[in-house]
This record gives sequence, structure tokens and C-alpha cells, in this order.
Amino acid sequence: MMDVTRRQFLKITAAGLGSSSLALLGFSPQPALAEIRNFKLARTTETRNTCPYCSVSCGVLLYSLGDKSKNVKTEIIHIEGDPDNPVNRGTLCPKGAGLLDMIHSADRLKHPEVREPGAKDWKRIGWDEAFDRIARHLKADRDANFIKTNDAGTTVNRWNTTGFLASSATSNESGYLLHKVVRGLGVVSLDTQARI
Amino acid sequence: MAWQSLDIQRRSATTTPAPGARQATEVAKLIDISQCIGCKACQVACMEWNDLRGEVGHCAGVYDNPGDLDSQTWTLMRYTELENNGRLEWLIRKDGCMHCQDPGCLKACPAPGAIVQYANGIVDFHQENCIGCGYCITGCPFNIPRLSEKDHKAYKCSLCSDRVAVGQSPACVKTCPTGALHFGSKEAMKDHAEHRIADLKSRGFSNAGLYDPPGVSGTHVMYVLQHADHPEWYSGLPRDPKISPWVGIWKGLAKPLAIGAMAAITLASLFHYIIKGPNEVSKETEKEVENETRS
Amino acid sequence: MRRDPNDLDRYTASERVIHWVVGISFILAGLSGLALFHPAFWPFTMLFGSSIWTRILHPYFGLLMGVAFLVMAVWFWRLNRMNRVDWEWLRRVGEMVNGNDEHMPEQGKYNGGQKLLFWLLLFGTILLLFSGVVIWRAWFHFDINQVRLASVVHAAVAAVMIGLIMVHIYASIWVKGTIRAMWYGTVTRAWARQHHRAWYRYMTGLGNGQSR
Amino acid sequence: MTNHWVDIKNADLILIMGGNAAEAHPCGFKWVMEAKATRKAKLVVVDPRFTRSAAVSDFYAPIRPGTDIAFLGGVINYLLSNDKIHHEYVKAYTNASFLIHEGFAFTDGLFSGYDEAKRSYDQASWQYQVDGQGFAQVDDTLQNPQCALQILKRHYARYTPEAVSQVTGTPQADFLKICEFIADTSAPNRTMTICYALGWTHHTVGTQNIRTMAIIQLLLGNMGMAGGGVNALRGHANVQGLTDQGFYTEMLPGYLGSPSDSDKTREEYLAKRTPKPVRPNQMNYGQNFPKWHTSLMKAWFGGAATAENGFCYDWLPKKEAAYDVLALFEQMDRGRMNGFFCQGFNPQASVPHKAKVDGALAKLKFLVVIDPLATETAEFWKNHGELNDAKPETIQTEVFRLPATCFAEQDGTFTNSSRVIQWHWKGADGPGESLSDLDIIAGVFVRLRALYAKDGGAFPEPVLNLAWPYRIPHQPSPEEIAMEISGKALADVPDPKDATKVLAKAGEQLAGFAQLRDDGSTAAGNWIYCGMWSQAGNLTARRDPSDPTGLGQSHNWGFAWPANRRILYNRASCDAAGKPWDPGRAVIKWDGTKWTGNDIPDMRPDARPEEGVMPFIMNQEGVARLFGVERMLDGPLPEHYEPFETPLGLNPMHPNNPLAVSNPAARIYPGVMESLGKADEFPHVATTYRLVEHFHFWTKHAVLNAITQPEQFVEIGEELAREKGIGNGHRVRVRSKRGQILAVAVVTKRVRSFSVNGRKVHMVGIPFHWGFRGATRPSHLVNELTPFIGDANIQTPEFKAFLVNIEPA
Repeated sequence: MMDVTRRQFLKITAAGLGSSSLALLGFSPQPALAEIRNFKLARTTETRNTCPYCSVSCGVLLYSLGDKSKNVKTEIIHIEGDPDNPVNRGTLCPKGAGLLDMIHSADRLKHPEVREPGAKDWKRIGWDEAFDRIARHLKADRDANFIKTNDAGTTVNRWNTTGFLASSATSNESGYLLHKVVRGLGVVSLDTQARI
Repeated sequence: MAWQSLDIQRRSATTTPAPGARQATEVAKLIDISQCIGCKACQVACMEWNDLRGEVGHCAGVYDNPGDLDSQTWTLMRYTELENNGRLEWLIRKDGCMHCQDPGCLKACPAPGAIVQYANGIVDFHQENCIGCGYCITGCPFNIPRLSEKDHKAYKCSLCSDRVAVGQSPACVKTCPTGALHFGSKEAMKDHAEHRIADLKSRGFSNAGLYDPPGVSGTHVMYVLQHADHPEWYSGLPRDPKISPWVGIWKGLAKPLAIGAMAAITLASLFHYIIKGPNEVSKETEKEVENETRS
Repeated sequence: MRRDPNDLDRYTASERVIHWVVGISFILAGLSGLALFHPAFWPFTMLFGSSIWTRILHPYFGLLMGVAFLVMAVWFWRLNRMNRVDWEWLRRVGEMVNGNDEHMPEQGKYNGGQKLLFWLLLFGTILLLFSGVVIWRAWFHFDINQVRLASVVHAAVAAVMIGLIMVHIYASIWVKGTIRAMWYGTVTRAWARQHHRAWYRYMTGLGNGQSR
Repeated sequence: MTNHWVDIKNADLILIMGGNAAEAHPCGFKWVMEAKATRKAKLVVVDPRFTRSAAVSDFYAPIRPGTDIAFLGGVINYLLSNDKIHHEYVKAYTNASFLIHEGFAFTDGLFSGYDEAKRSYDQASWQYQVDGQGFAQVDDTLQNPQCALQILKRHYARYTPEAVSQVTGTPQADFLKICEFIADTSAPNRTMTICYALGWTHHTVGTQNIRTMAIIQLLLGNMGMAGGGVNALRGHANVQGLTDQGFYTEMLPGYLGSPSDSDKTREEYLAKRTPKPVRPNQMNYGQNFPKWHTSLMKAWFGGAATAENGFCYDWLPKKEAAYDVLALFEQMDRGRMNGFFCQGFNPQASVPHKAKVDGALAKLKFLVVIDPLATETAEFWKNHGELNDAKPETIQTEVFRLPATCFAEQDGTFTNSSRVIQWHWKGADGPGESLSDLDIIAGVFVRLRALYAKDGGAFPEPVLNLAWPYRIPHQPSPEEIAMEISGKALADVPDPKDATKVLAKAGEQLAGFAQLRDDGSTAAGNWIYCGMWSQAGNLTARRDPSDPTGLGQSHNWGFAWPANRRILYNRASCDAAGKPWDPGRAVIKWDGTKWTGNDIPDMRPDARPEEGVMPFIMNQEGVARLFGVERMLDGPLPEHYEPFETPLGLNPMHPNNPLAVSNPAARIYPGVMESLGKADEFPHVATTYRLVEHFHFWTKHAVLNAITQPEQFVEIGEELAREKGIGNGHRVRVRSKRGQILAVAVVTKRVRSFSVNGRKVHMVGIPFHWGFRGATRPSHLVNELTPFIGDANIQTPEFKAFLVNIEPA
């Protein structure tokens, strides 16, 4: 009994000493190799764009997964400043630095919807239905309220019962096209965010 | 490891030296508080690059949001409104890991390889080796590392070691709109700081200076302060940070002492046994007992 | 187990159980603690599943050890009150270590060394418990300076405790016939007479024994 | 901006007032820091609160919201009375010497010609004295009491430092210190740049705020100079572009005035908008108006626009009234609107007086919201508790919500504040079924056109004949439209100087607006953008950042309108002989045969200095206007008027004239006066503003930004907090006459009370970013509080100065 105890004690001591001296010699049971995180942009696709927020119009680089091959759904995973842009030279403010979350916001709209008169919620519709219904609304209102001449008999050709407010964050091309279309329809009730 | 300066210089809980023949350029981030507008672009860029999204919290009556560093917030703007000589100053400090040359976290860390210091001076946490004990917090003179509530690992700024590894600057530095953040070799950063300090002095900040505290053998994140004589004005930046003497004892003297003592006791016991032999009940006593019992 | 009807009962079953609960949890806490204390002992983390399990389990081992020890202390503290004879014994402990125990002052159930050990362990356990709580980040958030102080205290006290326990273990191995007291609860009369004569007298009514 | 972002680095003094560039435009603000670092420039900030711009300034002074004209009028007075003006510049390049009509007067706060009933001015007495040829008369000695400079002196003599401090609450010493900073830049080789933004425009005197600074910059000789100019730091990425595309009722693309009922014929319309020179030998560039307009009509109506039908002039609608956004909501509220489109515009959040906006939207038959994000406006009918207490069952508006792609998901151009047009490329598809704005506009139009083609209807001609030359009619490409905007030759365009040469062959893209013609041989959707897509290709996509000028011009990066010119009025950077005022920062110079240098000259390239062609080529007089003879509806010289909700109840500059308390020419709709609060009930001045962490109402949808400023707060000073028993971080209720919001109080030293007109006025600062949709904490829209009243000239709402009360919630 006593012998056993002694053996046990020696065993424990030896094991302890043994393993600790092994460790002292550099042996470690978990070869914990320190490695840095992989550079996450290594094989992403880079696209040059412009920050949509303020009018500094910083150049941004959009980094997306995949190489735009046919079967790959492109997903933007990172955005940073474009160092070539002479104004921002690669920098971005907190808004610009957070652009990724605007693109991927949970509040992004994905489908056309309509809220019927008096309804408490949205109803998903298709683009065809949306375009048709809107076009019919426009035509009905324009046909009913178009003014060809004013009281003095001057040709005025205006329609002022449907109004348009345009973004000042949309591209020049869509701003221009919208302007062309609404003036072509005779609209005078139009304004842009730029006023505010 | 993609870049030789990311060779490891020091490794937590490791008693033998790392390969060190190559001479790497030491890097540093310079935070020029006099050019900082506290816009938090660095904060957002840090979260974006490192895929961190903390809680959307509340306004607590200050601009500091989130309220403190945490596992999802590796850098944070801290705001101080100071009235000095009748003029208001808004001192805004970007808080985060200072990447000490003598890192208290690394010294305190018990897990081999959970904290490393690269040859370029960056101190990095490797969460896969982290055991979540929080000793790094105990060791840090700047109160930086934070344990995650979710995975119980410690996190802090990595100085974007992944970006630096491929020759890029940290995300915060790249984004900084006003040029308050700079990144380069530590020498270059000190030179730049010198220019900035001269400019500040010409604008009436006679005590402008560089914060590169010698108590931790210098840092790889340095500040240009308008009031270098009062670092504590900047949300309590420590005046003379060093690794706490308690941590020093704990991770210094205590270790060999304790091991020595235990080894000594073990060896003393062994040799005592060998020399003196077991203390057995003597035959006489046995006899006396027999007699007594019988009587 | 009573091998000989004359053997003396030294520990009841529950006393033995609590001792071994303390002992085992001390060893577990000690091994896991040492693993976190010095890289040389890092391989001990493998005993506990992984390094993270070591970190998770260590405080619970400690807590178990501490609580069990406190229970034990409640049971045993009266037996460990120091008296003049104990101090006398301690003064002359050198003779004992030297192997000449015949002239040592007569001891009750515990000798001065054991009593001193008891109080040191109790004191250490309390310190370990308190300092351990302070640095137990999974549950508590103390001021950083308290944590730093507690870290040193915890490490230092633990080292001392380990030392004491090693002495305790060695003493039990060195003094033959001791360990069975904690295995079977009994000791031989001869053992008792030689090492704890006063207790021997008390237990047997032989040899003018009064004191416990 | 007359100059551009990078050019700010060339300044010696940067004044930030009426804006907060560090927070609203951080990446542009870097050039302020660059000027400080490399030129030892000074930064001076004047703002109601200590902003983050102020945090890095060399000098900061507070100002009561809505009193910028008083401050700047005081600066004008300081410059004139201390003779700190750039004499040569003022004499040569401004209308300082021009004689103003004898009938001009300014009496007790009102200019001559005021009609109280119409709340407007007859501007007849604000004109130049003209000679028989129609040329303005001048007095080169500048001594004639009717010359503009003398009138200016008299007008601003009232703005003494004492008066300025009384009105603005700026301590006199601070004001004078800033005057010294500014006066220093009157030296020919010193420049100041002014960076302003909504802090000047969001007032009922918004346009005049900017006019005041323009006068100062002219007196200092800082217009046209590198590091000078009047720089509007604009809001959205393409707010400049949308302004350029003229999406305002009163404009067509390229700032061409749109016709109104009085423009009965094309001839009348053109005549009214084609200015006659008022001084000899001037470029009077506006005389080319018919070329620009005709080219636009060709772009819009293509082959249908012929000389015979006046290039479809009659197809353009004529407006008879105002249709700015306030007017639109006023009309809507009166039930005169049936349909409404909000494309990337969230009026419920960004138009004042939310209760009124809610009521107006509920009267619509249909509302179409086109947006990448779920805006508040699209859900104005939905109940969001007390944040939007709507009753859906009572609202009969049919609402369509169409998902648009965002910037990252489409190609196209944005025009930045520097007027640089830059192409951007699509990085990924939009989410779900989202479509680009172009596709949505085309989608609706193509359907509508088909309905008209099939069923006929009211005046279908312009609908059916709108030029639609796009390869895929329902999906016009951004490239096609950019080319259309830039313009092309429809027939060969001969060189007017040499008829044997052809400048552009039929079908070619035009090189610039000089090639536009008024005979229908050219088409350009926007004359000022002409040349952005020339025969050389898409110049907006150029990406060469090199800058051999050292001034930061980067001429081969994108394309700046007009004509890739980076600094407007750059002829004024030289003296009369064509020598740069500051050779160290020369923008252009006369090299003996032509204008040349570091920018596209804003001058006829071969105009010899001796010809006396003056730099301000868009004005008929060739010089800039210290005295504003046309355009300004509320006075030729800026005058301080109180905000419509004034804490004082009177105008300290005209304490005895109730007509002159607030802008006498501002438009007031019926019922609006009743919706304005008085100081007895709402004693505190409120001002709204943006924070650096957020972009308007967008970034509240982005988690990253929501984390950094999660919740609506208001800022108050320590004194007011003590008075009201409001602790830092406590919930408060802020009320105006129109509504209320709940918020967290931020009690700060950065907000102070003002000592004004012998009393103390407290301010409540209200950042403008949160709402009941988004990733941030749900909150009220701040426009619950704001007044439904706008600037006298352009109707930008007065968001920056109104009255509230505050109490613990």
C-alpha cells in the first residue's frame, strides 16, 4: 500500500516534470502558429464608382465577390476610397465608409408594391401592373386637367395637377430624362431636392 | 505570413525567442489630435473592414457612441469639452490599441500564440489561440482589450495586420478625411509629428508634443497632442503608462520564484527521503503498544 | 477498514470524503492553475480537454475546493487550536525533520506543524477565493487595479499553497502509516503512540492521556 | 462652387460660416487642413454652435441663428471704413463706379418700390443710370453719391461693431478679430475662401446671405483667384447635376429660364432672356441664349422641332405661378393636386411642417414613390404610434412604392460641387426586382405614350413626338442619354470665321457650347454640359489625376462645366493688363497673344487686355455687381431681417417698422402666419443641422452609421439645462407652434446663450437625421417643428431659425 502510494507520487512528479521540461524545450501540444487574417480582397472584382452622399463626390472602389462570370451573382463585400480621385484621394468620411451597409440595408426595396386606398398594408405587385396602373392614372389626370390656353387666350399647354419631386442623388442622365419626359407631358409642378 | 515584417518578434506564453535574424521596418500610426474632427470615419471603416457590427445603442448625452470599446468596437472617438484660457476646446481622441513596444497584454497572456508582436511592432491577437481569461485586460496599461460576450475571446485593434501584410495601410488611416491619421515607418511618423508640432507651436500651442510613452518602450500608435503636458485632458490618456508593477511581479518575478520554490520542495522531499529514509514506527513503540494494549 | 481490532479510528467516512474532495479539487485547480500560470505547465491544459476548458473549469475547481475546505475547516477548526506545546513542537521541528522525533513534545490529534498548515491553508484558501472572484472575468467586473492586485495575490498564494500541500503530501508519504488514515480512517496504535501520543492516550485511555 | 474642392488648399484664410464643412463635407474639408498645413493658412469658423469645424479652427465666434447679414454687413462696413479693399480690383471688375437711379432709396428697412399688399418690390428704381445708347453711366472717381460704392458705404455704415454685436450676439472683440483676419486678404496676393452651405440657404434671407459674402469677396478681390471664390458646399452627390439639369419649374436644363404665361411667343420669350450689353466691348455671353434654347428643343423634340413651328416652343408648358416644393405642398393641401411622384425624395422628412405635409399627401389620389429605401413618405398613411399617428382607413391615397437601384448598381454621371462631371460604373445588380431610375421613368413613359397612341387624349402631340431615339425604348442606356445631353451636330456646323471649315460634321458629337447654333443644326440637352461627350469620347470617364499646375486643377479628371474650366471668373485673377495678382498662384495670364496658363481661360482666348473685356462675362456689364440691379427680389443690397420666428419680436436694425421685422418680400401663404410661434410661448431659438455621422435621412438605414449616432438628441447649453432642470442624457420634449418631438438632451459647453438686444437668448440645437424607419432608434421627424416658409427669392425653407420651448419629458 505504501509502495503504491510512493509509486503514484513519483509518477505524478515525473510526469509533471517531464511534460514541463518538454515544454521548456519548445514542445507545445498545440502548435499555435500565429497567422494573420487573409486579405479579404485578394481575388475580388474592383469597380470604380462615386459616393452618392454629399457633393464632394468621393471616388469609391466597390469590391465584389466573384469575377462577373455568368453563373456568379455579384455581391459587393467592401467599399473603400479611390486613391486616384483628386479630391478624396482614397479617404472617405463616416458616411462613405459605411456605404456597404446602405447598399445592403434591410430597408432596401426589392419589389414593386401598392397600398390600395384605405388599406393598412402593402401588397406586392409586378412591374407590368405597376407601370400600367401608374400610366393610366397619369393619363386620366392629364386628360382631365390639361390646360391648353389660359383665360387670356394664350397657349399655355400645361398640366399642373400631378407633381414631380426629383432626387438630387440620381444621375444626371435620369434627372435629365425625367425632366424631358415631364416637360413633354406639360408638367409645370416639378421641383427637386436641390431646392432644399 | 505575407510580408517579412510580419515575422513574429514576440509570442505570448512562449519562453524561447522567435526567429529574429531579419531586420524589419518598424511601423507606426500617428494620430494628430489637432487635425482630428472626430468624424468617426475611422471607427466606421474599422468596423466595415473587420466585419464588425455592434449594437445600435442609445444616446447617453454625449457623442461617444458606442459608449465604450468592446469586442465589436476596436476604435472609438472620445470627446472632451475643455475650457482653457477662456476659449473652448473640443479635444477628441481616437482611442484604441497603442501597440506598445513592450505590450502588457502579451506579457500577461497565458496562452501560447494568442498574442503576438510582429517584427514591425504590431501587436495582434489570435482569437483561435485565445482562451478568454482576460489577463490581457489586466496587463494593458491603456485599458484596451475587451472580451466578447458571445465567444469569450479577447479582441482589439489589429492595426489591420491583414492589410499591412499586403502592403496596405490600416483601414482607419486610409479613410481619415482630414489627414489626422498617418501610417508609415515609425521614423517617418516621428518626423511628420515634428512638423506638426512646430506648426502647432506657431499657432500658440506652446506645449504641443508627441505622445510615445517610454514607460512601455514607446508605442506603434502615437499621438500629436496640443497639450502634451496634460495628456489626461484627452479623456484620461495616461500620463506615464507602464505595465502595472503588480502585473510585473505576477508575470515577472513570481514565475521563476514559484517554479523554483516548487522544484525546491519536490527535490528537497526526494532527497530528504533518500537521505533520511522513511519515518516508520519504531519496533519499541510497537512493542510498548502491544504491552499497553494487552495490559 | 479495520485490519486489527486494536486500530484506532482517526477519520470518519465523511471526513475522508471531504478531505478527498478538497484534495482532488485542489489538484485539479492546481494543475489547471499552473497551466495558466507558466508556459512550462501549458501541456496540463490537455488534461482538461482544451486550453479553453482549462480556463473555464479552473475557477469551478477552485470554488469547489474552497467551499469543501471551508466545510472541512468548520469541522476541524477546534482540533487545530494552537497551544503552547504546539509552538514548542514547531520550535523544535528541525529535530523532527532530521528524523529524531523521539524527543518531540507530546502531540494531540494534530501536531503543531499540521495545525499551522491548517491555518495557513485556511487563510490561503480564503485569499484564493476572494482574489479568484476578482479575476473571474466570466462573471465579475472589478476595477482594473483590484484585478491586477488580485492576480498577484492569487498567483502568489496559490504557489505557497501548492508548496504547503507538497509538504503535506510528502509528510504523509514520509511518515509511514499516515496515508491509511485517509484511505481507511484508521491508524495503528503504534503509529498513534509514536506521532500523537496525547491523542493515543485519549483514544485508548492508556498512558495517562487526557488531551485530545 | 466658383472654385473647387482641391483649390481650397490655395487659400490663406478659410472662413466657414453658414456651413460646417468638417461635418458635412469631411473629405472636401481635407483641403482646408492642407491649406493650414502647407500654406500656414488660418481657419475661422462662425457658427451658432461650436462645431467640429470649430474644433480644428484657429478662431471661432458664435452667432445667433439668422443674423449672418448683420455680421457680414458689419464686415463690409469694417472693410470700407478701414480702407481694406482691393482698390484696383473693385474699380475695374465691379460695378462700384456705376451710377444707380436717382430714385433708389432705403428707408426704415424698406427699399424703394415696396408694395405692402403684394409683399414685393417694383425694381424700377434699382437700375443703372443709362445713356442714350443704353449703356450704364459710370463715375471712375467713385465719388458720385449715386455710384454703387458710395451707396454701399452709406448702406452699411449702420452696421457698426456695436450694432453687429447687439443683433448677432457675437462678442464685439470676436467680431473685430474676425474682421482683421478677413481684411488681411484684401492684399492682392492674399486670398480668402468662404465655404458655406445650408446654414446660409435655410433662411428667409438665404439668397441675400450669400450675396453679402459675394460683395465681401469682390471688395477683397478674391473672386477668380486660386484659393478664393464663393464656395457653396452642396448637399447631395448630384445636387449640382440636378440643378444643372434644371429640374425646377422655373428652369430648363442649363439655367435657361422656363416660359411663363407672359412669354406668349418664342420671339418674346427669347428677347426677354437674351440680354443686351450695358457696357461697350463686353462679351455678354448671355446673348447666345437662342442657340442654347434651340439646341435643347432639338434634343427634346427632334425632327418635330422645326424653324416653322418655332422649334415646338408652344409644346413647352408655361407656368403661371410658383411650383417650388412649398408651393406644391400648399397646392396639394388645398386639394388642387391629384397625383404626385417622389423620386428619391422623402418630403415627409425633408419638407417643413410635417402635419401639413401629412394632410396634403392624404388628399392625393395617387402617390408614386421611387426609391432604393423604405422612406417615411411612402408610409405616411401607416400608423407608427405617436411617431406617425396616421389612420390608414381614412386615407384614400393609392400609393405605389417602386424599388430603384442605387449608385453602386448603375452607370452614369454625378456632378460634384466643383462642377466636375464624373462617370461611375455599376458594381452589382440591385436587390430583388429593383430597376434603375432610367428604366422606371422610361417604363412609365413608354406605357403612357402607347396609351396616347392608341386612345388619343389631351394634346397628345408632345407625348407622341418626344424624341426617344433609344435603342431599347423602355431601357435607355446612360451612355445614350449622356451623349444627348452633351450634344451633336444635326447638320455640318461651319466655322463662322472661315466658312470653308467645318467644326463638326453632321452626326458628330460637339466639342463644346461654342459650336451650338440657333438654326436647328445642333442638338444639346444641356448647353453647359456640351462637350462632356465629344468626338474624343466620354470625357467624364477620364481618370488621369495628374496636376502639372500644382493648383489641384487635374484637368484630365472627368469634365468640369463649363468647358472643363476649374475656376470660374479666372480672368479676374489678373490685373487689367493680364498680369496675375499673385504670380505664385497664377491661374491664367495674357502671354501677349492669348490667354493661357493653368486653367481654361474664362475669357475669349484672343481678347487683348486693351480691349477692356471684363471678367464677369455672364453679366451684361462685364463686371460683378456690388449693387444688385436685377435678379434679387428682396433688395439690391442685403439687409438684416429677423427670422420669421424671432426671439426679439422686432428687428433691432429697424425697431420701429413692423413691416421690416422679417423679410418684407418673403411669400406667406394664408394660414402660415397663424402657424408661427411667438417668443412669449416659445422663447428659445432652434436651429437644425446635420451631424458628420449621418447623411440626411439615408444613413439611418445603414447599421454602421446607426451605431455611431443611434438616437435623436437635441443640444442645449448648461445654463438652459440648469434653468429647466434637464440633466445630460435625460429625455426632453421640444415643442414649436406646429408640433413636438421627443429626444435625448445633450447638455454641452458647445452651445451657449446669446446676449442680444439687451437680453439673453438660449438656443436649442436639433440634428436632423432620424425617423420612424431605419436601423436607428425610431423617433419623430424633426419637421414636426419647422415653419412652412421660405426664402424670398428661391423659397428654400427656413429650417435654421425658428422658435421652440423645451421641457423634461
